[in-house]
Amino acid sequence: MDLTWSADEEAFRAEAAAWLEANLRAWRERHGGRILSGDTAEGFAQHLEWERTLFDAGWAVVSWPEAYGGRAASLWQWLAFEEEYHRLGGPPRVTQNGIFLLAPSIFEFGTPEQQDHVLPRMASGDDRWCQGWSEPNAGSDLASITSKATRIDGGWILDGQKTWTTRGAFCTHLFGLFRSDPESQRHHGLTYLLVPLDLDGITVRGFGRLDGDEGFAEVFFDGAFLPDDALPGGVVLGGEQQGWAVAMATTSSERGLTLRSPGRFCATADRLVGLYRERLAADPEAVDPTLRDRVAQRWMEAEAYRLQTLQTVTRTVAGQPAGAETSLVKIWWSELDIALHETALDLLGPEAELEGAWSKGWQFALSGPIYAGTNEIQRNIAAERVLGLPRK
Amino acid sequence: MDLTWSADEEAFRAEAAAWLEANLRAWRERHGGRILSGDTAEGFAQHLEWERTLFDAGWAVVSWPEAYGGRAASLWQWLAFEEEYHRLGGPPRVTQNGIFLLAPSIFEFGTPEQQDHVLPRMASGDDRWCQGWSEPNAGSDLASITSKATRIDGGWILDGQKTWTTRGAFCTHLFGLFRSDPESQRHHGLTYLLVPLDLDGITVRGFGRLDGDEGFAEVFFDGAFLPDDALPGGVVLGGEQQGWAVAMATTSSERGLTLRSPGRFCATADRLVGLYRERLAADPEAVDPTLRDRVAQRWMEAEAYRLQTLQTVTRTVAGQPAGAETSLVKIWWSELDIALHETALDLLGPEAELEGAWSKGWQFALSGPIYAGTNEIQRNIAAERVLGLPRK
Amino acid sequence: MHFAFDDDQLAFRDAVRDLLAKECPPEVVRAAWPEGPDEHGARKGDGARADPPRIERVWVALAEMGVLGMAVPQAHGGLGLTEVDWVLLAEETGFAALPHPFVETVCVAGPLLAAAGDPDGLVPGIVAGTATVGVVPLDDLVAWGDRVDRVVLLDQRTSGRHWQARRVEGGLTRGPKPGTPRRIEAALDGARAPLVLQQWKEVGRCGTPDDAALAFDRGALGTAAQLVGLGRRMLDLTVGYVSERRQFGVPVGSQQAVKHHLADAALQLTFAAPAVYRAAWSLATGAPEAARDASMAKAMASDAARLVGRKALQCHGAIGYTVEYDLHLYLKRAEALARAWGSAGWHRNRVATALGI
Amino acid sequence: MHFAFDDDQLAFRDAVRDLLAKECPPEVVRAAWPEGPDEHGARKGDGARADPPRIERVWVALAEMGVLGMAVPQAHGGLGLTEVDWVLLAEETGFAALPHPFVETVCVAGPLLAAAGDPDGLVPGIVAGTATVGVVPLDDLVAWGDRVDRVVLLDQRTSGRHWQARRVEGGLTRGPKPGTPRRIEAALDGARAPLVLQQWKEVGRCGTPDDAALAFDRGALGTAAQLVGLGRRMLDLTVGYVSERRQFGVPVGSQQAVKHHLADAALQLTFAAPAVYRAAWSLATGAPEAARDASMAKAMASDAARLVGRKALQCHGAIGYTVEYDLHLYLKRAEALARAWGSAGWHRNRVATALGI
Repeated sequence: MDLTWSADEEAFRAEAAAWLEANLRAWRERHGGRILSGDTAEGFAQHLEWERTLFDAGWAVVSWPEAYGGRAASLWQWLAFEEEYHRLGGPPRVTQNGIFLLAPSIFEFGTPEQQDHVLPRMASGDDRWCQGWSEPNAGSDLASITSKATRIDGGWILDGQKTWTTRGAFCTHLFGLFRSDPESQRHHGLTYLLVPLDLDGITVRGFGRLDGDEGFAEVFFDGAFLPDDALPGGVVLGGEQQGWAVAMATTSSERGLTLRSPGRFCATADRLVGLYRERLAADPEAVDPTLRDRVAQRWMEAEAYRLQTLQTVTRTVAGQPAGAETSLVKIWWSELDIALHETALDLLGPEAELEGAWSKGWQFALSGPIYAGTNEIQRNIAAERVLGLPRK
Repeated sequence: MDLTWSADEEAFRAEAAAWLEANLRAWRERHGGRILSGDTAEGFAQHLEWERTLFDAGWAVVSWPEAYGGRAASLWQWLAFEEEYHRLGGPPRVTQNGIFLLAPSIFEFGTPEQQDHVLPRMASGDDRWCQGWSEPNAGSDLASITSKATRIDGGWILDGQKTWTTRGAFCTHLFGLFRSDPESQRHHGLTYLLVPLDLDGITVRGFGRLDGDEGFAEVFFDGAFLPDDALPGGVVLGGEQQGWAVAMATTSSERGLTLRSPGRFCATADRLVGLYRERLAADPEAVDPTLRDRVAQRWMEAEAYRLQTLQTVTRTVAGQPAGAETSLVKIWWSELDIALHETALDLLGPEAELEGAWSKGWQFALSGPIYAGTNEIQRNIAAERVLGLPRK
Repeated sequence: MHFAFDDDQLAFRDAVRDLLAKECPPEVVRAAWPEGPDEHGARKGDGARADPPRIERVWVALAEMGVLGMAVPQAHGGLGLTEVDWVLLAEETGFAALPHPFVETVCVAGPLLAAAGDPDGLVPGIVAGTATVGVVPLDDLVAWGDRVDRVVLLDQRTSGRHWQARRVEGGLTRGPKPGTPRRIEAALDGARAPLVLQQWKEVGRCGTPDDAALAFDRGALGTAAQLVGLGRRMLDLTVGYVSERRQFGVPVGSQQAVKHHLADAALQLTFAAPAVYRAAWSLATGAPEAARDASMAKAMASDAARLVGRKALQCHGAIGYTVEYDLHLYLKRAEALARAWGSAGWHRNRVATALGI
Repeated sequence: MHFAFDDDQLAFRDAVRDLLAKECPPEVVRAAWPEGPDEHGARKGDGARADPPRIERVWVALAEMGVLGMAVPQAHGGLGLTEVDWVLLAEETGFAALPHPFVETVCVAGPLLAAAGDPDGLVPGIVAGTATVGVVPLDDLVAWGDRVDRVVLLDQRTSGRHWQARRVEGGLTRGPKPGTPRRIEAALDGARAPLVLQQWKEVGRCGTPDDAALAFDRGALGTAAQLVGLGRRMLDLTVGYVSERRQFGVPVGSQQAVKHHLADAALQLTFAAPAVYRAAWSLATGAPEAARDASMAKAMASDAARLVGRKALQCHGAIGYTVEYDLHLYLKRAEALARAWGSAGWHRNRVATALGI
C-alpha cells in the first residue's frame, strides 16, 4: 500500500493545474464572467469553445492515445487531472456522453477505421455525440426498445423515437440501439448504430429539464436513410444484432469510473466546508447547531468515494475488471451529490430559495438517482450480482 | 373540533391515576423493588399478581362490559387510562395477547356461552392466552399454515407445530389457526381453535428472545385430542373453515388501536426529554450538540402518533371502521419506538452498553418492525389498499 | 374530545377545492413563472406565452367566494373564521400551488391589520381582492414580490424576544424613489417571484407583540397546511403515473421498491396532517402551547413534503424531471415553502425550547 | 499510488481467518457470556454450560501464531508489524466476534508499553498471551473486565488537549483491598464483561503525549476494523439465510425489499472499509492527518455496522430475534463497539475540527 503520488504524477498534476487555472480564467474573462449553463443553446456554444481550448492543448481526453488527441495519461494521472479540474471549478463537460460513454465502446468494439475517424473528431468537439438509448416505453426496461433499423441495399431505414437524449438538440451525431431483426424480442436482434443527425427524416426536438435547461431532446426517425458509408468504417458498431452486448459495455462505463470522478464530489465537499465557515463567521447564531456534524459527514462521504476509487483504480491497473460493484458506486455518488447540496441549502436557509450555484447544483443532483439506470435497478443488480441473492 | 377532555373524562383519569400510583408503588414494594421482566418465569408470576390487582379493582380491561370484569369505559376514557398507566410507569401487560388480540375476536365472533366463559377468566388472569399463528414455514406467509386439525367424533386431533408463541411457556391456553380441510390451500380450509395447553400430546418449549427473556415458545402438537367441550360453548371460534376471516379481524386489531396505545410512546418521549435535561445538567460538554434536535424530533413523532390516534378514535366513535391505514400506524409506532431508544442510547454514550431500562427497551423495540406483520408486509398493504397501487 | 372537522368546514373546503380545480390548474401556475431565460440561460416558465389574465381570475374568484376575507372579523367585512375553519382552505391552496400571496395576505396580514384597527385602510381591499400585502417573516425575502402592494415585517430582531409587526413604506422598489422597477430575483420557484427587501421606512407598529406573535404562528400554520396539500398533490400525481406506466411488462407501481417509496410518503403525510390540524385548534382557542404546536406543525409538514417530493420524483423517473411535466411545479414550491416561515430545524429548536431543553 | 494489501498481508489475514473459523465459532463467543439470569431475569449466555476452556484456547492459538505480538517491535519479542499489516487481522477478530481484549491488549497496550520501555515488564506476557492489559479510553468502562490483569487509562481529562496514558494500580476490584471480587456489569454484550472503573492509583505515565495520542488512534482504528468485520459477518449470515428461507413460494431474498435492504448494507460496508484501510496507512506512515483519518474510519465503520445490524435483523425476521440463533452475538457486539473508543458523533466532531470548522 502506498497512498502517495509519485513525482511523475505530481508533476503532471502541477502542469494541469497551472494550465487550467490560466485558461479557465481567460475563458471566463472572454465571456465577461457570464457563463451560462452548458445545457442551453447559448451556453453550449460557450462550453464547446472551452472544450476546444482543452483539446488544442491536449487536455480534452488526457487518457487517450496521442493519436486521438490525448496524452496517454495513466489512470492515476487522469484522476489527478480530474481533481485539479474540479478543484479549480472547471465546468461540466458538454461532450461527456461521447467521450465517456461512446468512446470506451469505440475503443473496445470499433474497427481501426472507425476509431481513426470518430475519436479525434469527438475529442475536438467537431462531432458532438448524444446517446439514443431510452424510448418513451423503454426507460428502466431498456430491452423493450422498438425503434427499427431495416436493412436495405447500401444502408438502413430508421423508424421510431428516442427520448431523454441529453443535449440532443446541440449534437451532431447519435449513438444508440435499434431493433434490426423485426422478429426479435427483448435484448436479441438489436444493432448498435452510429447516426449523423442531419439525415433526412430525422427531427430533433429539445425540451426542458426540471432546472429549466433544454438538456433533453426527443429524436424522431421517419424512414430516415442511414447509408453504410455515412461514416468511414461504417455505421454499425460491433456487428449486426450484437447491439445489446456493446451497449452493456457502455452502460457499465457510464456507471463506473469515468463519468463521475471523485474529484467533482470532493471539490463540492470542500466548497461546502467553506460555506459553513463563511456562514458561521457571518452570523454564528443563525447556523443550525446540527449542521457542523452534517458537513463533516458529507465531507467524509466524498472522501470515502475518493478512497474507494483509489482501490478500484489499483485493481484496474492490475488488470482486474470492474465488477457489479459499479452499481454500488453509482448509488453512492448520486445520493452523495444530493446530500451535499441539501446540506448547503440548509446552511443557506431562506436564501436557498434564490437561484445560485447550490440551488442549480441541487436541481441537477436530483437527476442522479434516476439517470444511468435508476438506483432501484442498481440496488437490484448489486443484490443479485454482488451479494448473489436469488432473482425473482 | 374539540381537543379538550370532558369533566367526566378528567374525573376518570384522576381516579385511575390515583389508584395506579398507590397500587403500583405497593406492588413494587411487595417485591422489594426488584421487578423482573414479565417474560421470564419468575417475572411472569410477579406481573400476573399485578394484573390480578388491576382486575380486582376493575382496571384490567376498562373498556369491557362490567359483566366481564371491565367498567364499560368509552374509548376516550380508555385512552386517558392508558396515558396515566404509562406516565406512571405501569409495566407491560403480560396478558395482552389475550385481552388485546383474542378478546376482540371473541366479542365479534364468539357465542354468548364462549364470551361468558372466556372473557372473565382472561381478564382475571385465571386463563392466560397465547397466540398460535406462526409456524416454522409460515411467518410472513401466514396462509401457508400446515398444522392440522382432524375432525373426529367429539372433537379434533391436532398435529403440527406453532412457533414464536409469545410467552407461550407461561400460558394456559392457545388460540390459533389449524388446517381443518386437508385438501385446502392457502387461506381456505382453516379453522380458528381455542386450545387448552394441558392436553395430552401438547408440548411447550420456551426459548430466548434476543434480549434473553424466554419470551418465545414452540408448541408441538402430536395427535393431541381436543374435545369439543374442552371449553363451554365449544373450541371453534366463528365456524369451521372460517378461520382466516376470524384471524384477519384479529391481526387487524393487533396492528390497530388497542395494542400500542400512544400513551406508551408519549411517556417514553417524556422520559427522553428528562434524560436530555439530566445529561445536560451533569456535563454540558459531553452532550453531542445534534441531540437536542433529535430529542425534539422524537417528542414530536410521539405526539403526532397521539394526535393521529385521536383522529382515529373520533372516527371509530362515529361508527366508521378503521381501514388499511392501520398498516401505516404499525410502521409509525414500531419505527418510533426504535428511534426513541436509539436517541436515548446516544445520549447515554458509552454507558449505553450497560444494561438498563433504555438498553432493555431498545432490544425490545428492535422486534417491533418484525412482529405483528413485518413492516415490509405493512408497506405492501399500505401501498395497495391505502394508495391503490396495483398488485404484482 | 372530538378531532374532526364539521360539515360546514368540509363543505367550504370542497367548494374551494372545486373552484381551484377549475380556475387554478397547472397551466395557471405555469403562467405565473417568468418567461425567457434566467441567468443560466434556462427557460422554465410560460409567462406571457400562457394566459396571464387567468392568474388574476383565480384571486377574484376566491374573493367572490369570501375566501380572501376568511380570517378577517365580520366587523371588517370578512367571514371571521377561526384557524380551524380555514386550515383546510389553506391546504387546498397548497394542493393547487396557488400562485398568490395567500398565506401572507389572507392568513396573516388581513386579521393582523384588522386587529390593529386597519391603520392604512387596507383591509377592505384585502377582502375584496384588490389589495395584497406581503409579509416578511424572519428574513429579507419578500415572496410574491410582483404581486404585493405593501409589506409588513414580522420578526424579533430589534426587540429582544418579543415579536413585532412593523408597517413599512417602500422596500419593494430597487431604489429610494418610488416607481423604480422592482427586482424580482431568479428563484427555485419562479411563481413565488421573491425580491430582496430594499430601502424601507417604518411607519408604525401593527398591533401588540402578542398580535405579532400570533401573526407569525398563523403564517407558519398556513404554510404548513399548504405543504400538506402539496404533499398530497405530489402523491396523487405519482400514484396515478406509476399505476399506468409499464416497464418489464408490469405497471411500475407493482414493483415493491416503488410501493415502499410511496408508502413512506403516505406515512409522513398521515402523521404530519394531524399535527397541522391540532395547531389550528391551538391557535383558534388561544391554547398556551399554541406557538409550540404551530412549530411542530411547520417542522413536520416541511419534512413530510420534502420527502414526498423526493419519492415522487424518483418514482416518476425521467418524465418527472422535465419542465413539461407538472411535478416540478409542486416539488419546487414545496422546497421553497419548507424553508419559508422558518425551516424545520428552526421550528424544532422552538419546540425544544418549549419542552424546556 | 497503490491502494491494496500485498500478498504477505493477505496471506496472514487468511491464516488468522482460518484459525478463527476453527477456534472461534459462535459457540465459543456464546461461552464467554455469563450464565444464569441477569437482573431482569433473562438468560442469554451459555457460560459454564458451554466449554469455557475453548475461550482460552483461541487466545493461546493466536499467541502461537504471533498475532498477539503483531504490533510489538521485534526488539520486544513481537512481529513489529505496522497498522497496514495488522488492520486486516483486527477485521477478522471482528468477523469472529473474538471474546478477548484484542484491540486493547494487542493493538494498543502492547506497542504503547513497548514504546515506553515496558515499565512494568508486561510486554513479554502480552506477546505470549499470558498477560492481558485493559485500556480505558475516554470514559470509565473497562471492557473485558473478567480477563484483564492491568489497566491503562487513555484520555485528555486532566491535561488540557494533550492525550495521556496513565498506568494505574487497582481499579479492577470493587473495594480498596486487592482480591475483592470484581463486579462485572450486566451489559448489552455479555461477552465484553464491562466493569466500571473502581478505586485506582496512578503509578506513572506511559510514554509521551504523542505516544498516548497514537495509542488512542490505534484503538479507534482497531475497533473500526472489527466493526467492518462484524458488518461482513452479519451480511454473510443474512445473505445465506434469505437465500434459503422461502415464503410465498419464493426465497425471501428474491423480494425486492429484502434485496434493497441488503444492497444498502453492502453499500455502507463498501465505502467504510477503504476509510479504515486508509487510516491504517496514515497511522503507519505518521501522516499529519492520521488522527482525522482514524476518526473518519471509526465514524464510518460505526454507522455502517449499526446499519448492517439493523438490516440483518429485519431481513431475518423472527429467527434473528432469538437467543438461539447467532445473529444477536454480532449485532450486540457491533452496537457496543459503535460507541466504544468514541461514538460516530464524537469522531465526526474530531473530523470537523480537523477540517477547521
